Amino acid sequence: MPSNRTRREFLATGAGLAAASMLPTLVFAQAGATFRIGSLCPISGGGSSYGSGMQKAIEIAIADVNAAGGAGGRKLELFSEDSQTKPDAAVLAAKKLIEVNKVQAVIGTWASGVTLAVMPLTDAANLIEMNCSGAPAISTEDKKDLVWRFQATNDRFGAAFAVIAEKRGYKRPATMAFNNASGIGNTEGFKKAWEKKGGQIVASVVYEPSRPSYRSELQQILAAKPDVIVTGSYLPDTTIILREWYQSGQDVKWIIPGWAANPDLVKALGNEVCEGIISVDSVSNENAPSYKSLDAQYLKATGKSLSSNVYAAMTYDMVICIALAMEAAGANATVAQVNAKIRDVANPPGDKVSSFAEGKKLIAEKKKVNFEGASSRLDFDQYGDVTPDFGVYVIEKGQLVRRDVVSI
Amino acid sequence: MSAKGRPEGELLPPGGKARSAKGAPVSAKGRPEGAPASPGATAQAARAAPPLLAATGLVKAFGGFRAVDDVAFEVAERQLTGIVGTNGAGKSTAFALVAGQLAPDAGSVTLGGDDITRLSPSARARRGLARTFQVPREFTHLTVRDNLLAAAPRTSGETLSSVFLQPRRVRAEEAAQAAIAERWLAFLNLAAVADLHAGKLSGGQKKLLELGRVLMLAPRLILLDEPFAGVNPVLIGEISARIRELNATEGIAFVIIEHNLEALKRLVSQLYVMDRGRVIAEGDPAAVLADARVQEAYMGGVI
Amino acid sequence: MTAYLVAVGIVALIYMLLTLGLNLQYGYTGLINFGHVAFFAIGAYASALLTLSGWPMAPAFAVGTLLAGLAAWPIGLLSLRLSDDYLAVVTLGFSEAVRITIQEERWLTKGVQGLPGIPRMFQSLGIGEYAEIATLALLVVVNAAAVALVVHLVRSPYGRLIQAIRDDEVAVEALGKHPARLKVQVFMVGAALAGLAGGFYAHFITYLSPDQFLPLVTFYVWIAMIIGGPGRTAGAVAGATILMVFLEGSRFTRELVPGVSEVQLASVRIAMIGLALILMTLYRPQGIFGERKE
Amino acid sequence: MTTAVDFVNLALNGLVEGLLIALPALALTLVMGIARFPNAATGDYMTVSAYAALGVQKALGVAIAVAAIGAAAAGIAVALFFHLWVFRALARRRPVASLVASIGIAFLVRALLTLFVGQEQQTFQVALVRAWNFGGVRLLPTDLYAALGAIVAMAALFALLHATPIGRQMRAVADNPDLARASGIRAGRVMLVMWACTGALCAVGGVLMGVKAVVMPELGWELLIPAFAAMILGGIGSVPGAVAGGVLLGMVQELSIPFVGPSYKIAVTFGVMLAVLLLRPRGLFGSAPAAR
Repeated sequence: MPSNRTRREFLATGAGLAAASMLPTLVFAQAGATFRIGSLCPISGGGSSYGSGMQKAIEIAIADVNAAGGAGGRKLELFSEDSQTKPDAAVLAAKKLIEVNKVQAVIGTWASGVTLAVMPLTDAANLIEMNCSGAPAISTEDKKDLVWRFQATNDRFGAAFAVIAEKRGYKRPATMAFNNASGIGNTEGFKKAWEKKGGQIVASVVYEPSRPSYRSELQQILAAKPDVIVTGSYLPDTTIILREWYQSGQDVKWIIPGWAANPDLVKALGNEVCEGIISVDSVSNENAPSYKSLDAQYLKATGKSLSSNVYAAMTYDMVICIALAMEAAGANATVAQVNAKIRDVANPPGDKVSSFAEGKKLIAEKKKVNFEGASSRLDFDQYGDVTPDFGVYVIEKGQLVRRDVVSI
Repeated sequence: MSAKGRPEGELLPPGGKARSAKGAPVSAKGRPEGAPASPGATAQAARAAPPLLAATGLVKAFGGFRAVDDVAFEVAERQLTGIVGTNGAGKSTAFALVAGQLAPDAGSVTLGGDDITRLSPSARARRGLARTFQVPREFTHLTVRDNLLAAAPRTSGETLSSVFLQPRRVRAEEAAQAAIAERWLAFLNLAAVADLHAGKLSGGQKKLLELGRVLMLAPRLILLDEPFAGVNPVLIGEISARIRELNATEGIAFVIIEHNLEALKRLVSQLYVMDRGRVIAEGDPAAVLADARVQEAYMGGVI
Repeated sequence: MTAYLVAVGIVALIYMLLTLGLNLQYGYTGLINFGHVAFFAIGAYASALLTLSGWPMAPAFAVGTLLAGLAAWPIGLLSLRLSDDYLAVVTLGFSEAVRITIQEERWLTKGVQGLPGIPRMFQSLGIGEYAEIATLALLVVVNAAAVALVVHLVRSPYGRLIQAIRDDEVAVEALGKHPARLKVQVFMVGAALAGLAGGFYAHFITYLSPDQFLPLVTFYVWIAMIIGGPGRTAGAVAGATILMVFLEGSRFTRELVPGVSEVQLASVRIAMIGLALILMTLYRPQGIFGERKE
Repeated sequence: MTTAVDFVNLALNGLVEGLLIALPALALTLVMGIARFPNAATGDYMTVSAYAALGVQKALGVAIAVAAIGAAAAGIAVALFFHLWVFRALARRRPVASLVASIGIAFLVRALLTLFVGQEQQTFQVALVRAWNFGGVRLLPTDLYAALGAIVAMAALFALLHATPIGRQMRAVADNPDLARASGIRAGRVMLVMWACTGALCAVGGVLMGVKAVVMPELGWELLIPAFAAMILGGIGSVPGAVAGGVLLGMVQELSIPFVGPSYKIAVTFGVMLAVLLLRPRGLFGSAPAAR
């Protein structure tokens, strides 16, 4: 049915506003039968290396929920759009999801610019918004508590870096940041936390995206003789920087966010270059059944391990969170009622659950549940931000080995 | 219809009225405001004055190649002058130096006694020195009429503020210019194609169009670069007739570059021959063409 | 659905303003401007920063428009000195320099963090969702005014002269005119239209960051102009509309073409735009409307 | 504190980057000089070539130098294809028509590439070796090879242009197309050879850039603006100008880092370009405008 209806709407678009004005009745007639989720992943543009994986994980989650008989008596229905990782394209896509598809939640926005541009729309329509963005402004702009952040804020990441650097006894850290909100956010967060501990940053640089070489930037940093370099970087630039660093032969350690220091990085550079690099990521629930089943399904769908795309686990969790909240809110709950239950099902206290089916069973038994997501343990603070633990992974012989867990 | 059919007062170059109304210095020079400019009066005024155009010692080199090498020529008021020479003799370069498209490496150009060597092409045009081009430079996407109107002397319609703030004045001036353009279109037999895009005209028509365009400037001197090139014999006759008529009734002097010696010989009273950047002969057309050096250098003894 | 169409309409109208400005510059005057997005950015940031600091919207728009126009002044002067090819690259470089400056001057623009919470237009009236319809209506009026302005201009002696400059600048100079003055002015008027578009953009998207002003925007505007036919005001209107259909229409075609994934669709969309551009230049250089008439 | 050694290192980095930028700049300047339009698809020809070399390396497991032959074949094929399909037909129109079409080609090529190879980065398998250290001045062997590769490609082009009949014809067309046509040079053949050279230059540039950085669909597109700037700086149509422009821009860019930082360094290159153009409106090596 959905494709059929969309087709009709498409034709109506062509016919113009007059025809379109007749549509709402048609749509309302079917609303209520399903809970409508709009995904707005970065399929193309700057986030494209993650977007399709995020989309796939959402599809897997929706299938999981529907296979378990739906949530709160309703099946989930998915409508997908591409944010193009561009705020203006995302605004139009969000409008389309909200106005045409009448979605009740917009999930999967990535890149702070996209989330910040989409939030005012979802807020105005009183819809749930779930994102993987790091910018602090998202917390303060969220006036109605409808925005849920599944990615640790850049500040938190930075603070985790500081704890790790301290634990490992580094004295002379330097920072390198990719010039965007998230890259700078990480290193600024680190700087704040590090200086609070009384430390000092010996050098810092913000570099431009998409350059063929970062030797000069690296040279500036290495000239200060740091013992560790903390980055806010992405995979391509990290690949280039590490290759040039290795060739330069200077001894230094690296603390790199998990989305850049991952198996793909090892594949690109080889074991020797990556040896000893510290990769920091919010702790996933690798041992939970949900993670394993998602990993298996994800591998089947994309040919890649789930660990290669940390955002995929987050978008999966978004759907499960909504579904559990729907289950807890009861049949035919409004969006506001579902939204109000999100913290209940995700935060402690309660029985830890790691899949929708498991949670549904317990909720049916009138038990309070605490969803432990595939991406993190998923506890939301007053801003709707996750407060994950951070895993400290060291790359040894090409494998990311977890050495430590850090709580902020 | 020709200019002869017009009432006496309108023999004034059509552009002259609008321009003198604005008090531009050029029109004050030869033709006092309001005075019916009879050709005789203009000629008398000119006799006391220096030559209309004088170029001395012009040099222009491209890289090591001297395209124009110490060239001098002089044109009197109302005179019809021809320049001939082989391809690459430097004729068009000399034109560009006189009209200002190129700056000379040495030498000077005077117009009516004033040194104009350093003036921009547009300033020279406003002083009454107009030119056409060897390959017609018509405004392809404008109509023939608009091509002429675009050349109308500077009106208020060409300033951004007037277009929006003084629409009535702009319209009035435009109407006056349109009337003048209409007359030149008729004079040059272009009225029938006035609404066509200039790019669609034949080669000969484009030559006429360029002539009409510079006539809008009410010039004292027109440089014509190969007006007969690629033009059919009937039209050549017509263009020649128009040149003579303009010369006789409007008092406009012409300098004409041409390869068609027959047509040129009958038209001009003075002829320059250029070869490899230099003037090798000058004077009465018949005498010059009979000159042995000219025969050898230019015609290779063919004539 | 209505609100979505309103939003698409707003973006299309913003692109239309941009296209009208570029069309005046390139289509009518033959000025090559590959830095259009710079003036868009200047208008957007100026208006956003002023309203965020408490200015009312109308003067903020005016200042944004004015600043964008003024920023074009030096570029206009450059256009007198450089030939087309050089100018194309210099303007492209200028737009990148503007973007980098916006990105780096954090004290003013917050750099890559961007400016969130820019006030929406008509929000203060408390008319809820009608605010966007009001924005759309205002944009329609502004575009109509811009079209009227451009049409009035190109039909005036001024417009005839700029078109003459486009066709043959040397001849215009030989006729005693100063193309320089007109070229600089046209550059500034076109840029001001882009700046005005930037104001609308800022207050519609409500979030600005430097990466919204990449050269891609300039290319999109060129595409709109080429599709509509340069030197045709109606073409600018149609071109911007068709561009939006291209960019947004694929949202609806996807369900009609099964078996194409999201990722593939994004690529297909860009490929279609590229192909359209090639085919238009090859077979319909005059734009979709056919012969240029005037 | 930036020491003298640091400046030498920065200058070296700039030199290598400049040489790599010079390759697409050369490709641009050839097209500019002979076909007379700025080819915005140049960068994407590079990307295609880089992916072709990756494909060859993966399929056959050969060395990069061998894989580069595959890249050259791909680069030449793409360049010739679009010449024959698009640019040849636009030859008689205003340069802007070809420019706009080349933007379309750039979009099309990049989108098709993304469709088939995806967005993820790929890397050439290269053995990583430590830099040679001369009293703090560090020289990466891979950079040296890249620079040598670029120089060999430039030398080959130079030899072709100056030592072969077709090269002389190409230069004649670049100097004066009308004269060249009048003297019986077959423009069609010159165009084919020119586009083949363009494709080959893009291929070398794409592979070297891919080895130095990472291979992504945006690889070449991102290099387009610097390459344009290098060509403009050197003077359109000038072969030594493109090389000098690339190297100068690369060095200015890197050497400005201690003063303005790594973001403004890009703006600085535009500033330098602008300054040069104001003094010499036709670039460093551009000739005076001929009377047209």
